Amino acid sequence: MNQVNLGTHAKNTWCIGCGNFAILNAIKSVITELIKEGNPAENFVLVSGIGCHAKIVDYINLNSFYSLHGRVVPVAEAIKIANPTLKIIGFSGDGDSYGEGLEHLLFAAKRNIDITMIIHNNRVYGLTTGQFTPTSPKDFKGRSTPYGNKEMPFNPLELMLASGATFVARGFSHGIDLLKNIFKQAISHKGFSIVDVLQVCVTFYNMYSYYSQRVYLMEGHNEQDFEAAVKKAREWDYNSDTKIPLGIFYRNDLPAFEDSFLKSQKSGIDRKEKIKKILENYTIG
Amino acid sequence: MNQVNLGTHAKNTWCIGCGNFAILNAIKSVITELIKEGNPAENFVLVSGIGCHAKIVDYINLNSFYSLHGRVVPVAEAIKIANPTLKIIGFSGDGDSYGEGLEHLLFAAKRNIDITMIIHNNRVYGLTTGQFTPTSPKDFKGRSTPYGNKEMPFNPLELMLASGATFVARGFSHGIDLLKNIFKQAISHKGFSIVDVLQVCVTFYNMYSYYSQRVYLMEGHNEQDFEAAVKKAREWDYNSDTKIPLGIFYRNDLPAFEDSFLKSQKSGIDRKEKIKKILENYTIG
Amino acid sequence: MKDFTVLIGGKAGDGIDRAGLIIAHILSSTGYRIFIHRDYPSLIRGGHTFSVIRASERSIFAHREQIDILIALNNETLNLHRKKLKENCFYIYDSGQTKLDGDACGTGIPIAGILKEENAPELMKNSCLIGAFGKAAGVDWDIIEKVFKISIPKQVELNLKVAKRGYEFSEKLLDIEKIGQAHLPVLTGNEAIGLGLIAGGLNAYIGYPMTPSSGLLHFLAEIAPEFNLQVIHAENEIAVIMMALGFAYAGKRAAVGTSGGGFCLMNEGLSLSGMAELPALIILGQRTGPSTGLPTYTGQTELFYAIHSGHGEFSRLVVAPGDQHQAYFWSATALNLAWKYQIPAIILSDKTLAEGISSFDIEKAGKVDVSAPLLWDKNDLYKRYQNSENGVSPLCFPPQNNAVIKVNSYEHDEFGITTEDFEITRTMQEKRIRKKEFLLSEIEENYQCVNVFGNKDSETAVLCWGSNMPVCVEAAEKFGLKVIQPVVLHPFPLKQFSDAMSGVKKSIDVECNATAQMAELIKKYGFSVEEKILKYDGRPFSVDELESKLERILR
Amino acid sequence: MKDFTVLIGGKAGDGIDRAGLIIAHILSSTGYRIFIHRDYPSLIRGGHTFSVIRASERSIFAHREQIDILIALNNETLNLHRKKLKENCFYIYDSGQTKLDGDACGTGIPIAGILKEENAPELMKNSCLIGAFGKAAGVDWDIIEKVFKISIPKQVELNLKVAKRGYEFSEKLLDIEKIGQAHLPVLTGNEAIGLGLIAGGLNAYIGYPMTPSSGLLHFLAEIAPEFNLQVIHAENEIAVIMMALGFAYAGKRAAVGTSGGGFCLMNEGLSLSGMAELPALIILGQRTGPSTGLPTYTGQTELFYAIHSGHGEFSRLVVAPGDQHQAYFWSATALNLAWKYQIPAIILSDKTLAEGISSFDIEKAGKVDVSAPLLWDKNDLYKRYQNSENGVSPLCFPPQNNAVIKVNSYEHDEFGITTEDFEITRTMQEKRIRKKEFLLSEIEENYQCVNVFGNKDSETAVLCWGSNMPVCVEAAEKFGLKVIQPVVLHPFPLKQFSDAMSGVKKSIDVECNATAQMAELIKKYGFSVEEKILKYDGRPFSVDELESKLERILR
Ligand SMILES: Cc1ncc(C[n+]2csc(CCOP(=O)(O)OP(=O)(O)O)c2C)c(N)n1
Ligand SMILES: Cc1ncc(C[n+]2csc(CCOP(=O)(O)OP(=O)(O)O)c2C)c(N)n1
Ligand code: SF4
Ligand code: SF4
Ligand SMILES: [Mg+2]
Ligand SMILES: [Mg+2]
Repeated sequence: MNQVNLGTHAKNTWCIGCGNFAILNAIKSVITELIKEGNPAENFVLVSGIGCHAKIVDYINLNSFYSLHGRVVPVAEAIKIANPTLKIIGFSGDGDSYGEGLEHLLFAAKRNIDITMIIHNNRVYGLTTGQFTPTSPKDFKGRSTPYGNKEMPFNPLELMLASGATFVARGFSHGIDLLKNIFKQAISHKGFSIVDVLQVCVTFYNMYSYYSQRVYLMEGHNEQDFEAAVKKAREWDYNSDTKIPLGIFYRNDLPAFEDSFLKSQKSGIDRKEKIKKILENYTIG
Repeated sequence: MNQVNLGTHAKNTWCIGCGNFAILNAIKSVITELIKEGNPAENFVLVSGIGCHAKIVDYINLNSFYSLHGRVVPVAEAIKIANPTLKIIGFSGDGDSYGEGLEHLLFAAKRNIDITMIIHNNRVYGLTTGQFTPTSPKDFKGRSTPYGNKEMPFNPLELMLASGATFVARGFSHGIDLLKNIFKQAISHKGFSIVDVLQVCVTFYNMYSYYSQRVYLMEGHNEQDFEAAVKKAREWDYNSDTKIPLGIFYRNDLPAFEDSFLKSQKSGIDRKEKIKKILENYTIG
Repeated sequence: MKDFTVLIGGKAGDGIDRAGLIIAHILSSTGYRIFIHRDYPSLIRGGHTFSVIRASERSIFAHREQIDILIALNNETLNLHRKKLKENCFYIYDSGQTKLDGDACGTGIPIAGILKEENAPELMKNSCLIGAFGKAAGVDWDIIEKVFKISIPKQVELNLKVAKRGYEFSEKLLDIEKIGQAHLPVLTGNEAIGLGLIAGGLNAYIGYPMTPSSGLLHFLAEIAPEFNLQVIHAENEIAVIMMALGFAYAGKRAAVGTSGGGFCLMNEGLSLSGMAELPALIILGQRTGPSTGLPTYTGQTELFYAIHSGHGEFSRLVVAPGDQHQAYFWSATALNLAWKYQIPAIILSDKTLAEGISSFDIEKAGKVDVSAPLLWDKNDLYKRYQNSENGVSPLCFPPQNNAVIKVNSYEHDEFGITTEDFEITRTMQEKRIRKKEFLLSEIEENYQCVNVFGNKDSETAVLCWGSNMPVCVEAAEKFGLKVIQPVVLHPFPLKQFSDAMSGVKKSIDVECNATAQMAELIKKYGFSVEEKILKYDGRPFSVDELESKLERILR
Repeated sequence: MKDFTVLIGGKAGDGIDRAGLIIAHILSSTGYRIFIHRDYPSLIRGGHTFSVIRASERSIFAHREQIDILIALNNETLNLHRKKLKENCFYIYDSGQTKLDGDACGTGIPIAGILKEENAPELMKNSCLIGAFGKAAGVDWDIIEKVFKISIPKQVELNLKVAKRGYEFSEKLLDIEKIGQAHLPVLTGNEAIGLGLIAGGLNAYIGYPMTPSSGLLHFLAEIAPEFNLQVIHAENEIAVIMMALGFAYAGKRAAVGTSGGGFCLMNEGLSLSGMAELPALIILGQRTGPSTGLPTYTGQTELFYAIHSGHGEFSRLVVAPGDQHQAYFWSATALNLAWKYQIPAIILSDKTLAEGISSFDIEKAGKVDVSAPLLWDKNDLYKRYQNSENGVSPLCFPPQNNAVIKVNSYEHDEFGITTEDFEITRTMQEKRIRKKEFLLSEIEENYQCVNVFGNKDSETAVLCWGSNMPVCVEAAEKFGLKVIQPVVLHPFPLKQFSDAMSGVKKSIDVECNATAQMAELIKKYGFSVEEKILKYDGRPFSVDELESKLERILR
């Protein structure tokens, strides 16, 4: 088990220079490490939505569920509840999970269910060729908003903190060591974890140099301090022109949802016998 | 126009003692005032979802759109954009807008669109006879969770503040003067306003005395101060046993969404002429 | 008297449902077969609501219009229903609530006085009326006592005291014979579906409340610990169906329940179930539509929608059970078939079936079991979408050593990796569609997909589907007609249906919709109906009503 | 040569689309009618993509397999498509990218060298190839110059320089005659739909990107200021349809566009449109399903889904235009009819139509106008749901003095107040369903709902719908067959269809799906098809392909 080969026969079709490559490489290396540390490869399940980001599951030779646009989260939740021994990693886009499927994301955070969500936040719809998303800045000129969009962006970290997420982090597609570090901790965190990755889309919204000039790694930040986390999360609102903190904003160990759920099937329930018993309760008098 | 009669021939079917009566009476009286102050009655449009709360539109003789479960918000938004002179008041339940349709609510706040959302937050599904909702406390025993629900509630005020709402308030169905006061200000506010009303459901979750012992009206609170608003909103998390602040948490005057939209149709566009012109751009060479 | 009807009515919130159920249990324990039709508005209090409790020697699943005893909690009930009484004076009423006019003759119970004397709270008025009914129907007091003791959770003794006062105050109106039959449990259709699902191996149920399917969610949530069932009330119906597919991926049998509006939201997941070949069972409880419609009333308007919902082409199963027995059997069977063919299956229920209550005989429902799907033999490389003659690929579930299990909403190759190749696309489309033919031949061979009731030699047949079956069977009996009920509606069991139709010269289509959907469906197969009896006001047919409609056609 | 085909291919991201369009404009401005078929994978870069540009003297909306000139940006293109060339050597390639083998003979352009010499960036390689094509096709240089000047936004001069080098390097391969016809605009189907909607009075378009309908959103967003259109990219498709209904309530004509997955999410709103009688126009762009499927490829699998989507029963209109002209006409007409009858209308488009590009002659498309719906006369009390013979109630919109306008998803009385009354329910169900009959008789009378092409006396007919029409018409010509295309699919124009079928002895059904949905649809009306030609690999029929399939059947 020292040689882990996570490649598949799928042809990679991301644009040259796309930030998704960094996410792919980082996650492959983290999973490889985890496998080497004794986590069986078959215990990982990758779930994705639809978008450029989502192709990642085709490129990793592990169990996967290539789902629908916006629906990574409920699929991931169910697999976890169905079998809590599995490690579930969801890959999603900003259109995917901050737009179409935002509600699911908030509820998963609320439940503090033990899944890891990695958001490829390129702040644009890549696959459908360049429309604005919930994290695009105001006045973004995309194909659906040629004269500039009229909405302020969401700050997804703030929303996640307000919803009950117990692990909240931000990475950058041009800082692979930080990504590896964050991914590993996110996956190891027991409870709902989200990593917002500022993933550069070289084709439709190339923020590479913009980000490079502004990102910095948080230091001396107390990850256990909710107030501090909120403050840090609000430092950059995905719109204004300020420094952009990276790293782990918040981490808290709380009971996870699936723990309070019934454990997976005991074998040997005699369904017929039990049905008869239940019917007796309906036979009154 | 001194006599305003807002009654209809619909028979009121709320349970005796239901907190919805207070909301109905408060809103009728506020709208009556507004009409008397010179706002034409026909300029009001009420929008509701589905649930006990939603019946309110049957009981008020004004324009209304009795919509779907969870879909108050997009309907309200569209009517406002279609005709910004209209005053749109949305009535929604906690199941409705914090559950099924939460995503719409967050996006409306993000857009800061000038509609008023009144949430009849009884923290239970009334009309479908008593299941837990996103604001029910943990361990709530409802018909879908007979052994107690396993999730922490959302704090909707916190979510609204994180989403960009520019008017955020909380009322109580057993304090009609405060309701009137808040409703009037919410409707007058230019931009997205939300009023979370702790509406007592006497039949499925009678919190009347619980609330009565804990609610208090905020005093000396600076409504313009976002940080203070968040702090106040976090004072009670819809789960723990603490004092419950009422009143206006936050208010901020920012440009509203529909203002940046094209104004309503100029009459007399010669569609045929313009189509021909556009076709010329497609006739190249 | 071996077939009689009791109607109890009052305001929503009066506890009519509960009282009706206690009456049913009392009658059931004397050997009668029961059916309860519940009519209530979509509101919590106020508004008129009533239960029709019918008891018969025979197994029944439909109500009658004519009633033998009327129990009225208020004036409105008396006015609305008195004309249905066979015997003018056979009614019991609260003499405090209702002032009778001149020709007064029913049994007035001075409830307020009795409650006061017994120091009992207002909500015990129902116990008093049930007691009065017991006497009127000639039921032995000890039976009432027994039922009360089991079914009343609090203050049994006080309730019994009050009931006894009603019993004593009343007079005997009917002479109900005891019936020497087994005492059967009394279940809603939702409960029969729930038990069927469990018999078919259910591991998880995900729901979002919506009439008339909420009862299924409540029932399964309640009994979940018994079966290690995972019952989740999710944030919305989109999450519901997506979670069900997540469970299926992980090898757990999941079902979901909803009504029209929620089903709409599940369509995208349904199509994914078809594409990814993840079994999913959807219980679609129909009610009066379109849109919110009449949420607590019935309808049969989603036949075509169930068959055609979701984009793209793929195999599916649609069944519409007609009563508790079929509901139990077909819920188990549909779950097994969904897993055998890795397809979505839809159980078309409706308010009449889902919330109707009747006696349930598990022996009569038919034998069901959990049948294992095709599993990977662990040889060779695992291919989630391995092509095969009948389109079905071997399953395995994570974590599985040496297997990588990839499912995909995109078109994909046998490994589940995305493809846009035209040949693979064609092959995979055919694989998914082919399953329908194999499913059809299996069910036509092994199951009663089309039921024939009544006079099998009659040249006139009543055609019906779903919850209209029992009322059709009963009404048709009067005229010696044949009744044909396809319980599987898709893939259409043409062989069995043609057999059933052989010899039929005239067919009468009975449906609870305005466009005669089943008649439309069979048209495609060359069958036409001569007459249609359609009802679309939200109310189910009563036996008498249908009889008189049939009579008009037949004479 | 008055009908010829150029294929240009390369990697996704190479700008093939744009280059194809410029070639089309060049040919269009010499009087040719154009059709472009675009084949591209669902990805942004890499992967093979190509455009087939066909030019003809006649109006055309289908591509041919055989090509006259091949322009290859890479080796893959050459290998994949060279065999389709009529003349072995008629291809133009980048000699830096591609090494030819022994029998080399095409026109190799040393692009890298040229770009270097001109100091031009890599992305100008297409200009160079277009120049080379111009010479090969015998197009005058000044035409190329004119098209470049209008259609290239930046660095026109440099682009022209590079193009000129290509032009000079190349040799003449074809002899294209100039055609003395008007120079027509060249549009996608989406653009034709968009213009039709505007002609029909569109006030608002709400969308969420989804192939193949995103282009419509982009187009309308771009031209919005010209028409004071409100174009909203909403948070999801549920919001999209609900917003459309909000606009309708406020008196603004709204349309929405999506594909299968998004349409699923709109089903609940569709049912509400039916119940609340709020007009809604949905453009459903079909692609290869089920589920995510092949997002950038075509299909015709939502015929039944469009007809039966949404719960409950209500009237609707479903039309499937076959080309740009029909798309323009029927988009306007469907919008008008949706408003006249206050119903939902669905335009069934698909990738072939929506993203196919062709010459558009507005005069040929048919006259359309904005027709006013039935408005309130301001007498008497306003009743939003006033009952009437044809089921249509007078409209008015807020703010309206002296009118209270209430719409409702529940069953409701004439004022829009919720009811559970059985008689009102029945009346209202009938009101909503009745509209279908009136709509049907109006359209059968006033519109060409079923088109007949080709040899009208032939006893053999090709049946088709939607974007298959043009290819069928062209292929059928070769064999002297009749072609029948119902453009309105629901309510089904049986009279016109029966007329069209009169004299037909053998019919051949051509569809881009695996289950022959239209054949299934007409079965209900007693029509059967003798042969089926079905394609479900995501690719549309080419004329040659269909000709050869017809030939096999006919011989
Ligand atoms: C219900 C539905 N609506 C729309 C689409 C079309 N669609 C596919 S990917 C996508 C956007 C993806 O954006 P994002 O999630 O940001 O991913 P990216 O491509 O940027 O990685 C959309 C709108 C879809 N597949 N399903
Ligand atoms: C799509 C959909 N799902 C479910 C329902 C059923 N439903 C009607 S009202 C309701 C709950 C309402 O709860 P809430 O919004 O809190 O309103 P309340 O009755 O408490 O005022 C539900 C689930 C529905 N109408 N539509
Ligand atoms: S379009 Fe953007 S996100 Fe998509 S592959 Fe290309 S660079 Fe990456
Ligand atoms: S159920 Fe609750 S919310 Fe509904 S009317 Fe009764 S008291 Fe009010
Ligand atoms: Mg993105
Ligand atoms: Mg509620």
